[in-house]
Amino acid sequence: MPAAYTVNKILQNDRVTETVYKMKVDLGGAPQPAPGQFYMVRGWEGNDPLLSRPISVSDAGEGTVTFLYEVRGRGTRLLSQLPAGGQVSLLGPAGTGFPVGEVSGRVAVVTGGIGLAPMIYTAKSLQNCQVDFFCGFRDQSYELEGLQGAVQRVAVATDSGREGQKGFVTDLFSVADYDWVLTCGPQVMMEKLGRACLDAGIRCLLSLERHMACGVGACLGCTCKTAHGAKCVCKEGPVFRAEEVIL
Amino acid sequence: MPAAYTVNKILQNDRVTETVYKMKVDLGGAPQPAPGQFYMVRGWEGNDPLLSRPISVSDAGEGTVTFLYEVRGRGTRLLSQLPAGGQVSLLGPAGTGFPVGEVSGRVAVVTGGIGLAPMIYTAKSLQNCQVDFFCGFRDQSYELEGLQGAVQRVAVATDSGREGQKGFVTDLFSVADYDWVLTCGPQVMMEKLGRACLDAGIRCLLSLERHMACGVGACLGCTCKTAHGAKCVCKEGPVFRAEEVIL
Amino acid sequence: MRTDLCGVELKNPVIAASGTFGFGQEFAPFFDVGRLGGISSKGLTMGGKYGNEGQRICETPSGVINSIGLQNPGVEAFLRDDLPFMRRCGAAVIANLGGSDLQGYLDGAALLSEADIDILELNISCPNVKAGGMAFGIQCQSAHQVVSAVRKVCKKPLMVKLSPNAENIVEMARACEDAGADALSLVNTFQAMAIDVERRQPVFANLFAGLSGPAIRPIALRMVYQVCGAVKIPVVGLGGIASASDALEFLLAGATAVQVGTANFVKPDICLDIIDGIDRYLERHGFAAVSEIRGLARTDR
Amino acid sequence: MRTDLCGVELKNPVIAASGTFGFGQEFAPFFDVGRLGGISSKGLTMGGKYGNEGQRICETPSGVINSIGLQNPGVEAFLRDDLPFMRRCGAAVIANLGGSDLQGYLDGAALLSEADIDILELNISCPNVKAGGMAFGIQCQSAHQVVSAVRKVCKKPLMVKLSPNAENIVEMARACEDAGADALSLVNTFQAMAIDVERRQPVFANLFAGLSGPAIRPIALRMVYQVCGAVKIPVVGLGGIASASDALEFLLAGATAVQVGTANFVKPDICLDIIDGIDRYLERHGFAAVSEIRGLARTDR
Ligand SMILES: Cc1cc2nc3c(=O)[nH]c(=O)nc-3n(C[C@H](O)[C@H](O)[C@H](O)COP(=O)(O)OP(=O)(O)OC[C@H]3O[C@@H](n4cnc5c(N)ncnc54)[C@H](O)[C@@H]3O)c2cc1C
Ligand SMILES: Cc1cc2nc3c(=O)[nH]c(=O)nc-3n(C[C@H](O)[C@H](O)[C@H](O)COP(=O)(O)OP(=O)(O)OC[C@H]3O[C@@H](n4cnc5c(N)ncnc54)[C@H](O)[C@@H]3O)c2cc1C
Ligand SMILES: Cc1cc2nc3c(=O)[nH]c(=O)nc-3n(C[C@H](O)[C@H](O)[C@H](O)COP(=O)(O)O)c2cc1C
Ligand SMILES: Cc1cc2nc3c(=O)[nH]c(=O)nc-3n(C[C@H](O)[C@H](O)[C@H](O)COP(=O)(O)O)c2cc1C
Ligand code: FES
Ligand code: FES
Repeated sequence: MPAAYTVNKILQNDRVTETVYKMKVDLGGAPQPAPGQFYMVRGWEGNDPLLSRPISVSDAGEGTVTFLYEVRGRGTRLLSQLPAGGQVSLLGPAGTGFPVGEVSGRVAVVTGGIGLAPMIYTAKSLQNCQVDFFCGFRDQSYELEGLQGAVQRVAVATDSGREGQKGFVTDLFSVADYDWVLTCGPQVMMEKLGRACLDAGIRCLLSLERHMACGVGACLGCTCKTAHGAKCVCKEGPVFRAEEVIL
Repeated sequence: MPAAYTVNKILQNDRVTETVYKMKVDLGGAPQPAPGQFYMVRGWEGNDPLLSRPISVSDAGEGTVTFLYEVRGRGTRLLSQLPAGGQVSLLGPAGTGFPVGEVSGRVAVVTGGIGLAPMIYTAKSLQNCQVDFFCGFRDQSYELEGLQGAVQRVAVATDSGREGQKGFVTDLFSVADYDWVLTCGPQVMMEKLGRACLDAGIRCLLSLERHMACGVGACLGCTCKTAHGAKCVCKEGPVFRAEEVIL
Repeated sequence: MRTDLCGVELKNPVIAASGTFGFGQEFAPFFDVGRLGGISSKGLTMGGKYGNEGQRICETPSGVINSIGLQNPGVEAFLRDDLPFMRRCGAAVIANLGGSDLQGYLDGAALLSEADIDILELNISCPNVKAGGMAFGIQCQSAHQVVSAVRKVCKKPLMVKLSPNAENIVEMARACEDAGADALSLVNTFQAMAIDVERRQPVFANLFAGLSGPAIRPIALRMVYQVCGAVKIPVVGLGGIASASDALEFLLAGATAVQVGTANFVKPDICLDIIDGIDRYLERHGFAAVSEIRGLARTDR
Repeated sequence: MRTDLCGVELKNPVIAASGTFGFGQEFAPFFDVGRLGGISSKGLTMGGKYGNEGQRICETPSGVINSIGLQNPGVEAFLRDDLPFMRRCGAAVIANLGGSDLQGYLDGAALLSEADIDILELNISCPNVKAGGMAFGIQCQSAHQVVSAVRKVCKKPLMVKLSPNAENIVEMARACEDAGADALSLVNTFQAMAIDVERRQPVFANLFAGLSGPAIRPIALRMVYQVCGAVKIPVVGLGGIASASDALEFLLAGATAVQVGTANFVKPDICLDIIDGIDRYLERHGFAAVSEIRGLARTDR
């Protein structure tokens, strides 16, 4: 489905935790996104902030898309201040997303922090798989309710130990128990996991983050190194196979 | 009263006409403004727009100030979008304002367009005067209700002739009938009026507009030529005597 | 809105700037890119380039710093894979040629000038490639040298893209005109930097990188004004244009056409807004052609 | 936070920049200006100046173009009317001296250096005064000449303020160091322009004027980084600083102190936010003094 640039109505924009918000947007007639895709989101006028912000699809329904996002800086703070009924510009859906049709068997979905966002929609979209969902948070989990029924097991790790197991999300499981590992989170976590999968011969898909300007493959600002040369994370990603990207 | 920089709560921000809005702000403990003073107003984060916008006091009450403003560009549009309950930064009260104590006798207050704003508060503040209020608009008058009781007569001129007399506000009266003329409006209108008063020996006070950066007399960006050299409109004005400014 | 640019007829004076519009196709989902006056290709080099390591984009107040480093598939791959769409779409085709040594420029220009392109835009001003690129764009003498040499092998209209980092932009423009340029475009990006204060190191692996976007517009406009007063060949103005009013400033300063770069990232079809806005302006003020407003704000008319 | 700037002790490394802070008193209603590291006065000239005609301020994306034209009451009036408050308030007193000819600079420097000021900031870079000011700041030779001459009559620490419009900022810095400057401050405003498209004429009567504010920060930072690597005397960095993080970029690039200009218009007590923010940063990262972070982001350390 080709990307579009549209101005859309915000249906809801609620606080989920201290720093995380959830925004549901009416897509109107705009194309429906696939799991792992994202949008370049803009909710302000003028030149400062200048660039739109890449935000993943954390859920999608009948003509709606939901974003789960963490307030990190100016852009996400401005997004968090938008009222329901207000407007937001979306460029997308962008990127290739997860090849969900290809994934089967025992699947570990592994997330760190707000890397959770794209994986909720992705986990829910997997068919004919036994999905275990492992998620790491700083202090507390959020937005896991929607996974009930869609996945077999949800396990939580937190840095503080306040909830679930204290420590790294990667300590919750062994990659050897799975046919596929799908992950999104901090670069270091993904590198560690990617290498473990490569070593163990487990198929692994990672969703990468890069600073982006255009979101359409034109500026070459978001490239990552791959076995086949530089690739645009915005267009040829954000999802890559572990064996393809040079970690 | 010394100026202050404060973040204030917006009590109301309503549309008055197609392009004109009225914002009432809680001053908290901030100093009370005098007629003809203004504030540097800011209602957005970030660097674009960079500068605050000078807006006159169109009314002031118990710890509140009211702005009547026309949406001209980005800054005033952003102001118009602020919700009641939201916040606005104010630097002021700035400028010297009208020397209302000095004015007496028969007074013509003459406004053009949004130059109306400071003159409402000013007219209401005049003591021991017979005030005739002459105001020009493009198409229709607004916010004149508050003048009832405070002035003797209100006469309207419009460009379109839809309301009041068609034509220039300066055609509504003869300066010779007055002891004082107080005016705010387009530069050409004020020049014409100022000259007529000088010629006729009528005392005349004009409220000038300049592009402003600091609002406190520091940048020297807002100067006007006077008989005593360059003066800052933001600090030594915006109100000047016709004989003082070089029109 | 038709605009003659050194013998090439553009539908209108709005060109998508090099490096911000890919090869046109990337924006085809958003609008009919054939409606543009022209498209300037991503900067090309003979053998192609991987580009720079590390973070490549950093946002600044009303601007963007980029350190792409001329990533491109090479002139030959361009001719094979990308030119066909650009040619077909209906906008004038401008091939932007970068490089780091004289021979690279000459080989690239020779090859491109055999192809079905409308204008060759010679980028002597990329601040993101070490030992070259911008080096040619700083001092007049080296610019004159490379432009003269390319002129000899180039059979297409030759537009030279100037760097705002030139020591003297007016002398630079004159040197390029003298060396045989048919047109000039300016400005490329300003050499700039950002520091990550938490990690206490420069954001870019290359240390310096190029600033573009609305932030630079007032400086770019000044340079375009100066250059338009100093040369006889047409000037294409760019730097921070994000609205019709911005574009009109450059045309009124004397530019024959404009390019739009960073603003394409803000709204993918912003060029259409700009084209329509210029059109409405001309109509509202009773001008029959873009050429009628060229230079109208100049005080030396 | 104490900072030594060519022998003068500042309370902290944050100085209010010339022309944006009046003579300090204008900001006294908003905060105790004595908390600043220093205050640089409005640019002074011997006889005083009316300044430029017409519109003087024009907002641009994240920036401001100004065409004040050095309006000032003259050195003598400054000494009589304004210096007493500046001296009393507690911040270091920097007298900024502008001018349009060599004699003016010499007379002004002689007079100021007899007065109770801490540093003389020699502005050879104002783009808003015809035939002078910036002319000295473009080419190294004329800069060397004026700085050498002023050096001879100036008994106070001499800080030379550089123009970003210099043909070569590094050579310019070296020339001024060589001519006897005790410190350098950079940048002044970038030569820029704006056109009123409705009236089809330049916004400023003077045609060109000076761009400042956050828009220019990435370019200013690059220049400060370059200059810090090229001279031994201390460098005061400025250009678009509007937050502690912005200021830290300049300190990490090698600046000894910073100045804050246009941002004072955005929030009158913004310098306090910046001072406090630097303080918290030092504490959070375990540094005992500002001097410990100086240049930490340099790759040539
Ligand atoms: C493909 C993709 C999908 C993403 N999905 C989500 C999501 O679903 N939920 C969510 O909370 N966040 C997501 N992010 C991260 C999100 O884009 C950044 O947190 C956000 O751009 C920060 O902007 P800011 O203005 O709040 O922060 P600032 O720090 O003010 O941003 C400054 C600049 O840096 C860029 N930037 C900052 N952090 C990042 C980052 N980690 N990755 C890329 N650019 C960055 C911004 O876009 C901006 O240009 C995603 C990033 C990518 C690349
Ligand atoms: C002392 C004073 C009192 C004022 N009081 C009022 C008032 O009560 N109500 C009201 O509606 N307007 C008032 N104005 C005019 C108001 O400040 C401008 O309309 C407003 O700044 C326009 O900003 P903008 O962003 O909407 O327009 P833009 O055109 O986007 O503004 C761009 C820049 O130009 C400046 N600017 C634009 N027009 C003017 C102008 N006429 N005067 C000064 N600067 C200008 C802006 O401040 C800004 O820096 C007053 C102006 C002054 C100087
Ligand atoms: C991401 C990016 C990549 C660029 N790549 C090139 C390039 O390859 N060749 C070139 O001549 N200019 C390149 N430029 C410069 C632009 O074409 C343009 O000159 C500059 O960005 C100023 O215009 P703007 O402010 O409208 O973007 C690039 C700019 C950006 C932002
Ligand atoms: C309104 C205004 C007036 C200025 N006047 C002077 C001056 O008189 N002397 C001087 O050296 N610099 C002057 N400057 C330049 C500033 O001191 C500073 O170098 C420049 O604005 C860049 O810093 P900023 O981006 O923090 O403002 C002026 C700047 C502005 C905006
Ligand atoms: S963000 Fe521009 S190519 Fe990916
Ligand atoms: S606005 Fe700065 S002196 Fe008046």
